[in-house]
Amino acid sequence: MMFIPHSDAERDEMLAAIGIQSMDDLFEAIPKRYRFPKINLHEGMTEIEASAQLKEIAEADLSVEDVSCFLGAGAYHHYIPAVIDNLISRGEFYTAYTPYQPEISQGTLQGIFEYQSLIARLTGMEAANASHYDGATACAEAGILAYHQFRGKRKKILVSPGLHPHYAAVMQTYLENFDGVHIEIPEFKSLDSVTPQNLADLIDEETAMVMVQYPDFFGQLFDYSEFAEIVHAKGALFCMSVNPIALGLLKTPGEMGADIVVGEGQPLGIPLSLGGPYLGLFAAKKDLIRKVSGRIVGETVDNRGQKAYVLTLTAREQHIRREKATSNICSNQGLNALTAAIYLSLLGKKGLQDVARLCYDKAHYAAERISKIPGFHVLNSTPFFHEFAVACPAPVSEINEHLLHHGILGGLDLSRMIPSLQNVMLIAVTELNSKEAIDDFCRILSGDENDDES
Amino acid sequence: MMFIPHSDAERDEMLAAIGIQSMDDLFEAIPKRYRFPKINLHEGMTEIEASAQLKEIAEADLSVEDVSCFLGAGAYHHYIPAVIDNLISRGEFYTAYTPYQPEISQGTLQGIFEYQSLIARLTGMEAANASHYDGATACAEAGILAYHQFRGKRKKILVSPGLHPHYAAVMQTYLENFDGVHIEIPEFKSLDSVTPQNLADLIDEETAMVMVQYPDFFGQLFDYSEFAEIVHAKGALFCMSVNPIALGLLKTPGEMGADIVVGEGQPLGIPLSLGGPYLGLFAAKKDLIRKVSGRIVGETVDNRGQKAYVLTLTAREQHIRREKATSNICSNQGLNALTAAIYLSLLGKKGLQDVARLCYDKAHYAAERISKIPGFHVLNSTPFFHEFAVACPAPVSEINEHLLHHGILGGLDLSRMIPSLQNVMLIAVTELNSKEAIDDFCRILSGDENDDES
Amino acid sequence: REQKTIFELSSEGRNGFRFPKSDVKAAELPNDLMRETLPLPELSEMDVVRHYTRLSALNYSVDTGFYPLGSCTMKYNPKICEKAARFSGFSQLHPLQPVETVQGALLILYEMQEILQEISGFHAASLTPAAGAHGEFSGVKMIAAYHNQRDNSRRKVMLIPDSAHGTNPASSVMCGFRVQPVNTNERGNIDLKSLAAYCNDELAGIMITNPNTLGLFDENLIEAIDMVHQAGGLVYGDGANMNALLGIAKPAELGFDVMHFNLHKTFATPHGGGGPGAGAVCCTERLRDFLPGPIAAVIEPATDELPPLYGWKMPEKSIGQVGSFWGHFDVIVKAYTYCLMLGRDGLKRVAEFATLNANYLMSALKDVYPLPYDRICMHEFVLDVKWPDAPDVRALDVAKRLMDYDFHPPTNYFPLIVHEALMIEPTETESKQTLDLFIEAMRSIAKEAHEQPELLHDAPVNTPFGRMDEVKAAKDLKITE
Amino acid sequence: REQKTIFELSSEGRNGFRFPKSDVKAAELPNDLMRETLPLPELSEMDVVRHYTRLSALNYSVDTGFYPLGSCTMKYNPKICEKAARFSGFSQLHPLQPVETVQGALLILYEMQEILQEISGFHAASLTPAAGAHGEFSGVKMIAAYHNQRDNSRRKVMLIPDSAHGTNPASSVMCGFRVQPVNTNERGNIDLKSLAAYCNDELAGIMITNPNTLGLFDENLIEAIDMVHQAGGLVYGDGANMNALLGIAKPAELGFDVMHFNLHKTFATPHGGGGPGAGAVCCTERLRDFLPGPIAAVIEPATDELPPLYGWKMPEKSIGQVGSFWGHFDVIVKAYTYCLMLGRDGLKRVAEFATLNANYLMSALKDVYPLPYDRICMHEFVLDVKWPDAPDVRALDVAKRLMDYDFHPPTNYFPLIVHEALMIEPTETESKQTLDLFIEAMRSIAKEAHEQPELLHDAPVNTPFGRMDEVKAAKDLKITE
Repeated sequence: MMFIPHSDAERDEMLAAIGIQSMDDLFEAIPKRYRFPKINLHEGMTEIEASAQLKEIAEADLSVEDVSCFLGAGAYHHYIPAVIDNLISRGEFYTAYTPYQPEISQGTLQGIFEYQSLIARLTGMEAANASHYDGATACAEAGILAYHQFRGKRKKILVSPGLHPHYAAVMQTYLENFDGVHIEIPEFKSLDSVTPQNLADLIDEETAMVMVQYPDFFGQLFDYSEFAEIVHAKGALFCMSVNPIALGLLKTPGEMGADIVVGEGQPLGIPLSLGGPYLGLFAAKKDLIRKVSGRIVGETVDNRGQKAYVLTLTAREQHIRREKATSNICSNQGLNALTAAIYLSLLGKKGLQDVARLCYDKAHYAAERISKIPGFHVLNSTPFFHEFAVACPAPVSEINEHLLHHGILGGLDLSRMIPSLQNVMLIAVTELNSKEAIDDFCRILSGDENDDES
Repeated sequence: MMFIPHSDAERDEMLAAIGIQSMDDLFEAIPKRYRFPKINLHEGMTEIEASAQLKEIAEADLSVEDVSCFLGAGAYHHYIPAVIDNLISRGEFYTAYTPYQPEISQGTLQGIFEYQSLIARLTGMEAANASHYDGATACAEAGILAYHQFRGKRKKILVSPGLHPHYAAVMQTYLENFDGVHIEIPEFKSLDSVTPQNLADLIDEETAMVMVQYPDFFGQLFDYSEFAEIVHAKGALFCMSVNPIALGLLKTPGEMGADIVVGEGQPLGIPLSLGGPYLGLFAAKKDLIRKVSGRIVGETVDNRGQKAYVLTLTAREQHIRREKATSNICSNQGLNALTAAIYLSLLGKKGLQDVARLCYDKAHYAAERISKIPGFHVLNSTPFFHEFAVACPAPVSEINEHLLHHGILGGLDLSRMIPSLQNVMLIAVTELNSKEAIDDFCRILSGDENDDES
Repeated sequence: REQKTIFELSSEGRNGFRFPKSDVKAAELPNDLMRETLPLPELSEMDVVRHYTRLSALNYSVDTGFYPLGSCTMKYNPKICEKAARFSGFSQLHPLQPVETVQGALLILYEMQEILQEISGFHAASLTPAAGAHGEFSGVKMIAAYHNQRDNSRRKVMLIPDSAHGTNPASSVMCGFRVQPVNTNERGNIDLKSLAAYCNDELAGIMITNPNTLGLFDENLIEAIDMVHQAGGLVYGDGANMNALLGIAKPAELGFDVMHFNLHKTFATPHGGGGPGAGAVCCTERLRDFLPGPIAAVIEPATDELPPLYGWKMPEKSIGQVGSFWGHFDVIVKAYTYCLMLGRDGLKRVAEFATLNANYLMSALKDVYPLPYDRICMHEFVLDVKWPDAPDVRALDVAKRLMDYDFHPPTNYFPLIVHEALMIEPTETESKQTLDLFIEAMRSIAKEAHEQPELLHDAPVNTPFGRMDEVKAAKDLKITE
Repeated sequence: REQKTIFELSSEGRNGFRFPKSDVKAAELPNDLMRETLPLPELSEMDVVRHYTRLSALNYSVDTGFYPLGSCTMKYNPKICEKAARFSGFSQLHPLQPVETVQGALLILYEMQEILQEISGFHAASLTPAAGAHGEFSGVKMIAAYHNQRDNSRRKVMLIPDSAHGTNPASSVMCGFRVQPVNTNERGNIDLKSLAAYCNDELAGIMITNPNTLGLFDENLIEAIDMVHQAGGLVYGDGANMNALLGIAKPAELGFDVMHFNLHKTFATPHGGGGPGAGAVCCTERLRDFLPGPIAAVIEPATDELPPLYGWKMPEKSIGQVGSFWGHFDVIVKAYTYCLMLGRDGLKRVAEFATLNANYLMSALKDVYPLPYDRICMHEFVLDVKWPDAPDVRALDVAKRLMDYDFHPPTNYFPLIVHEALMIEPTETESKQTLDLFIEAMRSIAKEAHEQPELLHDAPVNTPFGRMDEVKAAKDLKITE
């Protein structure tokens, strides 16, 4: 039997030891009319058959490895060093349980402790947790923290229209209508209007938290230092959602005065996988740490005097606090946090700077090239990272269809998320977009396909 | 620097500790005119660049995973369970050295001990070594053993024309002209003439060893029990080269009276890899074991009373015996032996029986189908395993070219190895050839390509 | 066994991964936006490989031993599932690719929804929740949305048996409910009298884990569900224990309205040292429009020539999106592969043998360990480590001592209604041989508890690390370096 | 730490891997040819995974620690090389496919031949040998073939310095030569007087390891080679120590006629717990026709439109085929990847830093350990563990004690001319930090040797297993279960 080791003889021996006659006797507690329903599924198959079938299914998909990819918008195509899969494929890591038994879980625990340290250093914050599900839920958890910080007395969460629309949507799923909480997102008017200045006016004494994205959904970069002061002057918490690769180069949220930093950790060595599982980054100022949901690993010593690590501050968690817990989070993204830690350790200081710089330079090269194509117009007017918005002379879906014929996965059709942005493409560029591929992309965009053979 | 961890500062510190000025000073012993020659190679590249380049090179090859494969002749396309790569990718196995330090090498040592046990059981022999390079060199090592067994007094090694021609060639490279040793291989006349009966007449008092293959190069199966008696009656050693998958079903060489069993272990979970590295199986009767070259692991105890394993009988080996050693073997195929052990453990009794039976049935189904195609004629008249020879109405190279257009890798053109066998194809069938693929193959062979779309 | 941290291993100027030189010109940087220092460690590739390889050796894992962890279903994670999920056509898909370019992936999502529906009897499913608790939050939120749209905003009370997982109350509160515990009776069932008291027009619903966390199929289940339905409430099913029910009973037929699955428990995807898991949510017809989304759907039906075109669909009154994208696709591929291989009969055998294993352990231990609820259990059972003649030995001691026998401890101190609980779930993938070794260890520990209790108090000693100073960890809080 | 064997874990009727049902009819079996029993173990997939995962934890490896193994070049094995070799277009190629379908693979073989030639200065290369010793056998056989075809069959003496690897004499004997040792002088060089005595018309050649196994570049090398050539002999180069010469000197320019490479030493492919390695053989013009084959060749030159067509070519007077097919392609892909990444300058740095590391260790240890040849070494050096004031401490004791400090012992008792030899080769991939820890351990052991020698005699104690009863293993010979 597949993945069940018992022989018939062993089964019978065990039934006898229990003192029952048959397997069916195990289920007497279940009312008869519900017992053993018909399950209308296919029969099982062997590994040989399943892997052939899955290979065929996978081949129906277009892998970004086989095209030139300009899609970003919250998920980025970066190179994943070979080291990573070699390490996270180790059974001791990926088949382990949550490290509730620290004596035999130091691998996971130290790995997560180091992850927390890396995220804190990267974001310039004092503390970080062991992860949330993804960028969006990390934003929502920040909102919940803010709610509790003010004991429910401040009901407004102000969200920049530069926050990924999905993240804003998830914050709404989590928080809207909960004890009167209200999420305010100024309507998107134009890219130029998505600025900290325009957000500042909306902060009031009701505001529990202000949430911005850095770089924002359109790739825009702003120095939020002054803005943070304004937020704090109103007594609210300031939360920034970040792209961790950008922080290889950019001023940290910590330096700018953020109270909470969240973000999507996928770019740190985690495969695109159609959108998940990813990695919710969560860092905060030290004085907020006891209000942060999710697991936290702390350093301690064992009874043999060895430095060691344990899950700590567990009194916050649902299995202790039950209805008084601030979150129901149980599993997190342990293995992906480990992945990010390996990625950051491997790249280190220089590697992360290098990849950030490559993304920056290549995105600017692409924008400059595109801005010269008649009919296309780069909308970003401030510095940007990874991506930028381009007004196109035709619906983006049509352009993308055309690009796909040439083996290019075009940028995001922004109208899918922001209906007012018709004919605007959000183009992402990483270290994996070669100059040649960018040039090809521009050539197809410009309608000059003479040399193309595809 | 790639894979060199030193910073400039560390380098300088180390030079100072040594008491020299520069890196060049390390090489003063080398005569100046030979020192630091110009090396005309490209510059290095990063992992990103190298992996892109290698991916492109690999895509220029036609993987057997993407075609229907009927090639065998010493290398077989079997399914490799996912478990295997997961385990042999563990750094503790594949980055370990030869287990000369048993205190910290029990993983490899027990793995090899179990491998030896599995091979002994599979072949029906009492003993097995830790592997040779491949099937061919294992044959040659058997010849060397036979030479030493008779202290060089018997000079003839009689080899069946049913032995893989490459194996015979390697035996010649190793042994021919060495102290007057002579390898006798009766000329190939027809498939029907490749029988133990026809070989028996050539055994004489000069014969040190008789070597047959089971199943033979053409897939033929014979019971060598009586033949073994004839060999022994002449005082010679009897060696059989086997396909380990076939032994899932077939009477063992041990039962038939073989003194030595060699063979190619590749079918036991080792990838085709254009022909290597493979795995030379080597088993023998117990009284020959001290003459067997290569490593051998034996059971013992450590000084804490634990059962443990060590390399044993090392006094035979070249690092001790130097010019008195019977072999220069140093590295062997440790990781591939481990692979074979994992494969055999995983499949176990039932799995190996099943795969052998599938290969047997499918090969016979294919032969039966092909025998009905006008112009094609199956030459095998005795039971066969894995493969069989088919007389074709045209040169095999032409037929294969045609098959390739339809995504089929045809069988071996036997004229490549046995010039007298013009227009004869050696066709191999494994568990991975589905009935549908066999039917397609026959359809193309028969020239009926109407439904084909390729 | 202490290992240096990556920061201690760091050496200035070292670089484990090099990027190619840029092939475009350098762009002007926004000077006032540049960070000054980047305090990341500097290691070689080998440093990194050694560090994590050595760290991994300090972990217990399914691949190295037996986890009798109640409520966690730590079964074997087949390697082919890992391999399949790494196919480039699965792992290298951008979430925002045009649906035409991800038809294989959408097929898997669609079929996985169908499989879960068929197993559970529900009519619809969403695969977007990232974890069990996330699915639970989604399901409870659906109940809230259901009552809200019916303008039943008075229904603010969520009933939760006192044996329930801690996530149940936490999820309820996150969705704006007031939590009302319901008692468990002496046979381990929901106390119907306790329940009856709350069956009024404030009742939003009840969250039931079945089999419950005592490992028992609730003998009052049908009646309890009926009472809640009668009172206008909905019934949430906590799917954590679904491993016991595969092919044995369909939750929807038992009366549940909405339930989550833990793919990383029931469908053998690995736990990853604490995630990522995946937590699908399934429901009946009346709740389907509230599912979180988007879900995979056929957007153009199959024709004679063409297969169906799959796409995304947002349920009409959806509670919304619950994550950045569409759920844990990589995990779902593994679960799908597992379901493909087991098929109809294989899935039923999972529940049968999980239950057989649990009852075998229970019957072999109940003469030496107090068993608070002595009847045939499902896939797990709970012992209560209270020996009158060894009063200073606690569940924790037995748990820690098991490590010295090379076993992972069972879940302990849960459920809360059994004070010295050891909650044991062997799963179907463990062999009789392993169970026998575990029984031997447990019986030997029971003997030690009476004869040499200090062995238990000092345990573990054969592990790389000993008991931890948890107080220091919380007091001297050091969570980063 | 003892682990049960797979036979002890076996349980009747268990099956770890299922095959699909046959889709063809059963063929008639040859009844008299069927085996009666198949005594293989019966395990589940999980049994197998756990068994081998647990076994692996008992191994030392490059991925877990430092191997200062003289003559073995245990450097780091980059992970990308493993990944590349697993590309389906490399790992899934049948050796007998038409050359048109394996042009990528042939390109790699062809370029690898060129790379080895460029590094070594030789004119031709064959990649067919399976291992270092196999390449050595091939090369010596080529010398035999060369003399034979010149009808110089009297040339039957192969000179081998007394410091040489044991494979050298063994290979020579396999090729029909008589072995004549040549002495090493007090500076660690070939004794030219000893050599001169054998430079006559029976001389077939000499096998030289350079740098030699003392880690020294032979100061008499050029003269020695010249003497052998003058006498009509050929010079074989043992490439085991090539890691010290990459970009530093080309063996062909130094006068060698034929040499093997160990790809698993010099080019970072893993040792696999004892193989598979790969042992290319390179030679000058006059020996090229004798190379084992086939070798990769351009069979149709490139045109303006088309790249070259690669194919196989058997050298004209080849010693023949040395293995079943064409060598260890999978290993060659890894070595090729490594060369691609290092390139010209990177390869030279390998030798530089390997040499730097060795001299750094030597200079830090020579005040506490006797150093028989005190001059700048190449990539390795040899200590002689003979302390007059600790006469009962042997090299073996120091070696075993190192394990307690979590280091793999150096090669010991080799070369034979240093009686209590510890042969230390750090390789370029180890950091100064690791070397410093090793120095600390070695110095601390030297102290223990004088003050508490029993610590050394009893060592190792911190390892999963202690010293073995090797006599019992050989006497009660049990090599299968």
